[in-house]
Amino acid sequence: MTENSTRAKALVNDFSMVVATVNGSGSQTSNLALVRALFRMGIPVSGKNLFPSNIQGLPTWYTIRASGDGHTARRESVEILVAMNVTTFTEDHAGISEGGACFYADHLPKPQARAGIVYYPMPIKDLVKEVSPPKDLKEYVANMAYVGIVSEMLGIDLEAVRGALMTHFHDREKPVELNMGMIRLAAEWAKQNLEKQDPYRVEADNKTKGKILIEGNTAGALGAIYGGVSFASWYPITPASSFADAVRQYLPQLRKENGKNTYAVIQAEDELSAIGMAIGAGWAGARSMTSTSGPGISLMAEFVGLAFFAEIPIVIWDVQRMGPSTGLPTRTSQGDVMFVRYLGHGDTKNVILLPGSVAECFEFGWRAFDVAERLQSPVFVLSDLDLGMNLWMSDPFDYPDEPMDRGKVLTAEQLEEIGEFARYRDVDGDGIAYRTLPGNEHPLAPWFVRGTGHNEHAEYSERPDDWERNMERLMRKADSARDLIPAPVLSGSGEARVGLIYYGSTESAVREACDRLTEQLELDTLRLRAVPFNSDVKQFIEDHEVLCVLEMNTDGQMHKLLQLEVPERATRLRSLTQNNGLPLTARWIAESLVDLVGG
Amino acid sequence: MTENSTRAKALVNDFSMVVATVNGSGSQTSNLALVRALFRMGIPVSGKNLFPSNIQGLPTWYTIRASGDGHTARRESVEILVAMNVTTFTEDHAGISEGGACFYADHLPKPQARAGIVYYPMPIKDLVKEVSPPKDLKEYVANMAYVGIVSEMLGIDLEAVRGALMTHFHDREKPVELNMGMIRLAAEWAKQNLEKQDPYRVEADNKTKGKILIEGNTAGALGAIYGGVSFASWYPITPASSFADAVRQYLPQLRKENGKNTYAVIQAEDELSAIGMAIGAGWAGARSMTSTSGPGISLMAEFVGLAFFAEIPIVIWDVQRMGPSTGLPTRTSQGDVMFVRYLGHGDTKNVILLPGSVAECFEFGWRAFDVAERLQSPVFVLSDLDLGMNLWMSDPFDYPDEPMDRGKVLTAEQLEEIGEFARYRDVDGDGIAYRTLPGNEHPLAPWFVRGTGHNEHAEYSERPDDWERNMERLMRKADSARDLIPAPVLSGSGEARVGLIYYGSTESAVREACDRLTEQLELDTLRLRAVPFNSDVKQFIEDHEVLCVLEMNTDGQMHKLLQLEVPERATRLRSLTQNNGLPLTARWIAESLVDLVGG
Amino acid sequence: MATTVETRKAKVNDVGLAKADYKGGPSTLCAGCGHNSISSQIVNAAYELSIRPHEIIKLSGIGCSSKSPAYFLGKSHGFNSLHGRMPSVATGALVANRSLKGIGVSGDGDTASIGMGQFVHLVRRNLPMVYVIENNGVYGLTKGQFSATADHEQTLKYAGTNPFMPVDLCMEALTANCGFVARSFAGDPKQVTELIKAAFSFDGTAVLDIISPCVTFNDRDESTKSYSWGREHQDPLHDVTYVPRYEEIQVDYEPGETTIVRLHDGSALMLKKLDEEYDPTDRSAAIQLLDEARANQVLATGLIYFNSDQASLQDSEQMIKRPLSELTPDELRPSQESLQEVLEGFK
Amino acid sequence: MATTVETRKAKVNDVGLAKADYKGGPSTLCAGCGHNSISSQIVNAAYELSIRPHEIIKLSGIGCSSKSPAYFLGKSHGFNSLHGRMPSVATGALVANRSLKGIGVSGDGDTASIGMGQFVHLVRRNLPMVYVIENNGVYGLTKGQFSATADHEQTLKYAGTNPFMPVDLCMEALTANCGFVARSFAGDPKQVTELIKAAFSFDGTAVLDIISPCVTFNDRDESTKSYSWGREHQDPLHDVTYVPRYEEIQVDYEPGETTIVRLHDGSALMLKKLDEEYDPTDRSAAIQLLDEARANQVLATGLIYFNSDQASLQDSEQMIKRPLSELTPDELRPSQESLQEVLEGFK
Ligand SMILES: Cc1ncc(C[n+]2csc(CCOP(=O)(O)OP(=O)(O)O)c2C)c(N)n1
Ligand SMILES: Cc1ncc(C[n+]2csc(CCOP(=O)(O)OP(=O)(O)O)c2C)c(N)n1
Ligand code: SF4
Ligand code: SF4
Ligand SMILES: [Mg+2]
Ligand SMILES: [Mg+2]
Repeated sequence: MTENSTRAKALVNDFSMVVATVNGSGSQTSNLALVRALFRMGIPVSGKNLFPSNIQGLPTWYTIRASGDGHTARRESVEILVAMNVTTFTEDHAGISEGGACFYADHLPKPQARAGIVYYPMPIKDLVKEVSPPKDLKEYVANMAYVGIVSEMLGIDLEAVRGALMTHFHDREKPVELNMGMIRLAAEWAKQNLEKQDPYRVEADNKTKGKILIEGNTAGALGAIYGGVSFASWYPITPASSFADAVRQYLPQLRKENGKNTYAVIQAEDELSAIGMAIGAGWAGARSMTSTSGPGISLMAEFVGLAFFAEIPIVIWDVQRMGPSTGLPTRTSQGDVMFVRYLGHGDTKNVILLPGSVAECFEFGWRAFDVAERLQSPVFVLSDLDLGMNLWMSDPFDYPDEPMDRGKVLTAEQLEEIGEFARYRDVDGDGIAYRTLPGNEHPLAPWFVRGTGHNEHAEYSERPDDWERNMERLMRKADSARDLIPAPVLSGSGEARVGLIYYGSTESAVREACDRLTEQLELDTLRLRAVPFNSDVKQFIEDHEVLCVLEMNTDGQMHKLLQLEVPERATRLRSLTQNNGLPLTARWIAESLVDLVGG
Repeated sequence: MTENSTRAKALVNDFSMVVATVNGSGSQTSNLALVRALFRMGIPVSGKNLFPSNIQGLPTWYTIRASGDGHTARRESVEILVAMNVTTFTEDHAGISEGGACFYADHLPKPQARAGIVYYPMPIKDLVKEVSPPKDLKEYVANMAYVGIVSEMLGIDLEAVRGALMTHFHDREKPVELNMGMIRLAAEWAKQNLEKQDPYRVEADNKTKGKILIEGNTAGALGAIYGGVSFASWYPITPASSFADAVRQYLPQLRKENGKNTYAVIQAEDELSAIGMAIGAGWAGARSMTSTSGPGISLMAEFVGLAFFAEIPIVIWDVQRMGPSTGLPTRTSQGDVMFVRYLGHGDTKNVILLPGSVAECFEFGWRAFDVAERLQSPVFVLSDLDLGMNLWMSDPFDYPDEPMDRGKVLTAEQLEEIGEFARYRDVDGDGIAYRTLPGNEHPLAPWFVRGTGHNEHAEYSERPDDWERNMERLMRKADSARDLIPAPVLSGSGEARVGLIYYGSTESAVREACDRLTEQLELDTLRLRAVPFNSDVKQFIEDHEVLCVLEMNTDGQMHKLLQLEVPERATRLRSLTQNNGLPLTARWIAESLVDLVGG
Repeated sequence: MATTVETRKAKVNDVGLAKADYKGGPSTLCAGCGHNSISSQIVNAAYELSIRPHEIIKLSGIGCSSKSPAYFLGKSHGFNSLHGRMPSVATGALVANRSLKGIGVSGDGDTASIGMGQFVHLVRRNLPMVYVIENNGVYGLTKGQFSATADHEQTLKYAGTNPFMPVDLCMEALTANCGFVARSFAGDPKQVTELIKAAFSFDGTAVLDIISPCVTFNDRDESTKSYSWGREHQDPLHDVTYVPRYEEIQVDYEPGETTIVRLHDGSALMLKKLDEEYDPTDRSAAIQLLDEARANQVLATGLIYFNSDQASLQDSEQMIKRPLSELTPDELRPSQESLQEVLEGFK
Repeated sequence: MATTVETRKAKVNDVGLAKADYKGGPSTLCAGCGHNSISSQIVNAAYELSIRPHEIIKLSGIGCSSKSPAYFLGKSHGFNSLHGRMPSVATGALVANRSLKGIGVSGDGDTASIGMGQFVHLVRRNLPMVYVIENNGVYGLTKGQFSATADHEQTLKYAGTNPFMPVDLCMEALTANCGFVARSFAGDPKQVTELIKAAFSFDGTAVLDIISPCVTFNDRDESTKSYSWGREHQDPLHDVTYVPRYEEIQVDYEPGETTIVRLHDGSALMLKKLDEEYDPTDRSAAIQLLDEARANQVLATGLIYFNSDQASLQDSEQMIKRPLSELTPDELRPSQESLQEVLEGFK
């Protein structure tokens, strides 16, 4: 009975729908309309775009997950397929879960029908013919046809669809009505010609009230803006470009003075230049950042070492994609952790923030500047393609609740008062020295930034003791970092035998996995939000008999960093990884955990 | 008595002499003459140049250690000072060990005399005047004056000095006689005017018979040549430039065909280009390499990831200098270990060879190609400034005792026979696939090198299973590497409580420290010669209760890699580091070891 | 039936290969992309030159343009390298095996933005290879940002307005002393083919800056990188015909109206003058032409500069002609005696 | 006594500073190095212009030349960055604070080898700064290897023979659309000083390619980067005098013999013609001049090209005049209400 009722409930507002189309055919608007319509109906939803590294012509899949329970991670099962792409139809069709529904453009050769699947042919071509759009819009309009049909058959409110389009087209009625024409026609056709046979449907709910639907890159960009970014340099690269796009999109409306910009966003000629510019601006007193992905990180290595060693504050936002090398530019991964931590030859150790949600993308967007300016060092934020480029539901972002921290900067007045200044002297014992900005007119203010060995006065020095003293201070500073960066998030009773450590975009899948596992496996979890680790992390490891570090890379990179942090517990820490370009699913996590640590 | 006789013995052929001069004044020839003269007299000797990052005018110190026992590492004590630089005289003078001797140019203002130090004023200016050299050679000739005086006072055979100069000037009599003129005059002057009062002197011995005196960079370059290097690209950088110089110097006489070169050595426009060229040549079938130092390594990160992932054999010779960043270009360090191991974004893991002597520079010079071509991957050789640029005594190098291993390359004939070819298929189960070279005319041969995700046929693939399979194979290959690379060198009874793990240029200081410690601390040692580690390393860790990892970097980088390798023994491994730009001394090692692990 | 088969039999070139033997995989670029058209001309050129595919290596950086080597010469070895770094990889490969002919395909972003340094230094070294820039003024693959060759003050929907002056890659090549500088237009396939053929016969770096419209992001009429602008503003300097080594040059032209430039392998390029007098062997004329074309917004196409007197990189390096990859272990490793001799110097 | 003190009192400039206030630390370069001479001229220029030292930032890459900022303007903030990467650091700094005047010192290796890409793109963006290349044709600091500006076929003891053609950085700057291109010679201190003064007054990238002999590695008579060659082959285009804003330009010249170019801040450069007619505002003349100087091995010095009509980077980016570094937290962080508004768009 319980089993049954659970199942019955599951059929309302609980499905994964995959829309299989061809890249560049304009299906993005259609898919976003569906996602946003569900969202407007109060149904928790997420949208994930699995797209090729290509502009036009290759297969692409958009997955919409509606979940009354609020779980929005990827899941393996596909309850509803919308097949618009002939080349993948056979494979896509084979992937539909038992009892699922298959909407398909009726001009595609249909594969052998499977028992238990409900088929809905869609006369896309005829419907398009009826509205006779201009030739270059045909493909685009065809995609609106499936929006109409699917909406009708699932019970998606056309008014909600219209609202979604209004958002998309920034309240411009004309394109909205053009699209709605096709959508209404298709819905009407479906109403007349198709018979509902599958069990999946939606019902308005109130679970998204007040919430927003946003991509991590946009959230991070807004965070940077509310952190007061005044200089951003970038070089186009998937999946980071949309971060810079959002910065460029929102700054003009938020940061003008008498019609002029109180910021600069510069597209550099490459990543070496992008980070060089950011460092120059960070030195000169701007809140300065650059955004990139793996290949860009590799190119930035030399400059990061300079910023680390000369102690220049900058934020580097890394939207991770699958590597090594060019890898899979449109697939997600958490593969840059180890490399970024030690980026730069010689003894470097970089600070990393790890947002686990779009809300944290926003928060770390502003907070990263505070940390960078406080520490006077490069601060990395490691997001990933899944978090950065896909749509996530969130509570609206909190306005920064802390005053801006511009760190230890001495003004001319302060210098006058103090009467002395040594750029690299550890006055406060935290390893963080005071700096002055170019333009400071006090005679004590100038210092010469250099990547070469230096004494406290920033003068070139080859003296062994100067080198050692400076490195000791830098290590002290690295320790100070621990308490300046976001603490981990703990959950569970604290009494469980098994502790799960994870970070970043796997958050949603982990939360869902925990829900699945409640009966089976008692778990405490710790979500890392930064490297280096603070004392909570050590304590958590201390407190659990079995520990599992979950991540999306091949080598278990965070697992390694944790082992190094707590060598006395190194063998307690087990590594659990999957790294194939797809976001993790709750099912895989739950099953793998049980396998690894016992049920 | 024993104490006393040891002491007496110590005064013959046992001292460190520091020659303090001004950079660019031409003292290098003088110092080399002294080193080589001692060497020719059969006395074990080493020469270390502590020079500034400057062309002319800054202080520089050349240390000559003569050691009847054959210990040639740096040592703290300075028994003999030759003071030619006014700016450092006070400091240099303060550094002379009790009972030592101070030779000084008599035009320098002499610091307050210290009790127990013997002073020998040298009338450099007068002596120079006497031979009246051309104006631009004055400074240079002045340096020859101290050669004469010091030789006379220590008992260095002038014929040996002459032989040394013959080597220096490639048997050209004229410059040799010019220099000998000054030397003889100065020696004669000393004989007439100075009275021997210090206890240090040299006596001919036979301990250098058959041996050579060479720098690690030259040794490595010769190794590369005897490894069949056919393509070398480089960009000037201290302390790696002399590696490329030696390659350019020796290849022309060793690798011509009808007057034409059977190789190319190209000075690139930067390190990105240098490694790109090396990769292109490695792909095309050359034995290909590049040589650089830290900043170059940082710039090579993206390309290394490509070579790792596309599986192109190249050798990267890193003569480590002090970092982070530009750091101290003329100071030694072992600071690139961690960075190089994980160089490249995404999941990379690079193979590293670690020569510990000039003989191993030679050996790894040729062997690195065999490893790279066998593994089809980048192979790093991590030398350092001390090993690379200073003079070391060695047995003559062994001619390669193994046939060249060109790895799994399929010819057109082999393809014809096999009838199929998949570039990235693991045919042999060792993770290493077969490759073909450009120009191979068989229709099956061509494949498309790419840094993007690929299937077995090197075709672009975004499929999760293709990605996973390929990464699994690469990890398998990384495992195969363990047995293809030089095994560690063990010494000691194997029964000691304490095991010392170390690598690279610290070898000589460690051997000397072990000799010092025999009575005090029983030690087994393991010298790593490569990363990843083979089973001997695990076994050694298993077999010792207390383990100490000694290295010249701040962060204990190899210690970390070992902890990761043997997490179950992570806490047994203690880290011992010193990193201030100077080579380690046996005394520091011995004392620190005793401090760390108990006497 | 037999007859039908006969007539259907594919035409073959001098090495017995059909055009199809020079094709690559199906293109995944946008329909109508200029790059596809250039790929076809590369196929034609290689076919018509009767080069055996394995004697060619094709290389590229990263971008839509740089993907295209997958779509031509499927039987040639290839290397899709890193963004902006093809020149160095090509240098290593072609120095290691100088018997191969190299063709590199790059984009304006790949060459003029991130790759500017490597490009200049490749040209300066005069590495023999065909260097094709598929110039569309945008970053196609990353969805339409301005590249460094984008028009000054141009506005694109996504990228905004470009405040900077475009980089002129022909001028850059000339400045770096290139001996073969050509500009062409993907909408003029014949010219492209003939220039590529000549470039293959040139023993030095041959730079072809080919306007190759991006139909998705930069094909509006006002863009100097669009098909329509190209068609309207193209001003060919001459009518270009490649004449293989073994063919007599036809003398069906008025003397004075045609210039012949001799290529290293004995073949030639016949340039039938259109419009006005233009001598592509006059360096300052070439510089002036480019400067004027830039000022007057004309798409002057053809062989802009030619100078075959400069040593190739491999000759500068005094290398043997044989591929280094063919050296045997015995040739690679000097003798044991030689080692002893060398070591004597350190005693 | 009092009198003695009086006469000894250092001369001061308009902001009350003595020449000594513009000096840096003692040079650690070789005695006689051209770079030292240029450092002195930078000191002179800044002193004579009466710029307050804290209003200047000095930047460099890596090399002997790039060390020199430690030896001038000791009271200015400075940044000794990475090899070849000074342009990007300068861009960030001067965009973040456009009220500062930037002077960058680089070497021929730093700019023409590893830094070529950044150099071209800096110029293309027209970042206001003085960009000095201390050009000696070698890598001084790494002991004398050829740089990319080394003479063709030149032989050096250590480096061997250079088979490649030199990069002409003035031509590169022009090609990249530079509005202030000058060439000079460290052996002509007056010209260097006047050009630097003008460059400081120019609101765009001002490139000065200054032949600066390396006495240790490349000063033999036959080298075009030696003192003796420079002295023998220098052919100044004009006699250069900088005229500050507030001074009336003296009309003690024959009209037609002197060209006046006006700089952005109202000052001017007076170019008294030597030799023949040369108009530095004519771009194609400038290109031709460089091409001819190259062909005829002449060291044509002076202001080669001038164009003040191009927007600076900061203006292209429509930036406020105030330094971004002076924005208060309130100015940096948009209001809470604005956030709510923005977030509405995601509901
Ligand atoms: C180091 C690095 N940075 C950025 C990218 C992202 N990226 C891929 S293609 C491309 C631009 C390609 O432009 P272009 O060379 O003009 O080629 P097109 O696509 O226009 O043919 C960029 C920036 C990358 N792959 N690697
Ligand atoms: C990435 C990197 N590669 C190489 C070096 C080594 N290096 C230091 S200075 C220099 C060349 C400097 O030449 P140039 O710019 O002409 O300056 P000069 O010393 O001649 O004034 C090189 C290659 C470095 N510091 N960083
Ligand atoms: S995006 Fe532009 S450049 Fe790329 S394939 Fe499409 S049309 Fe070609
Ligand atoms: S080596 Fe040359 S460039 Fe460097 S300081 Fe000496 S003279 Fe100047
Ligand atoms: Mg392009
Ligand atoms: Mg130089």
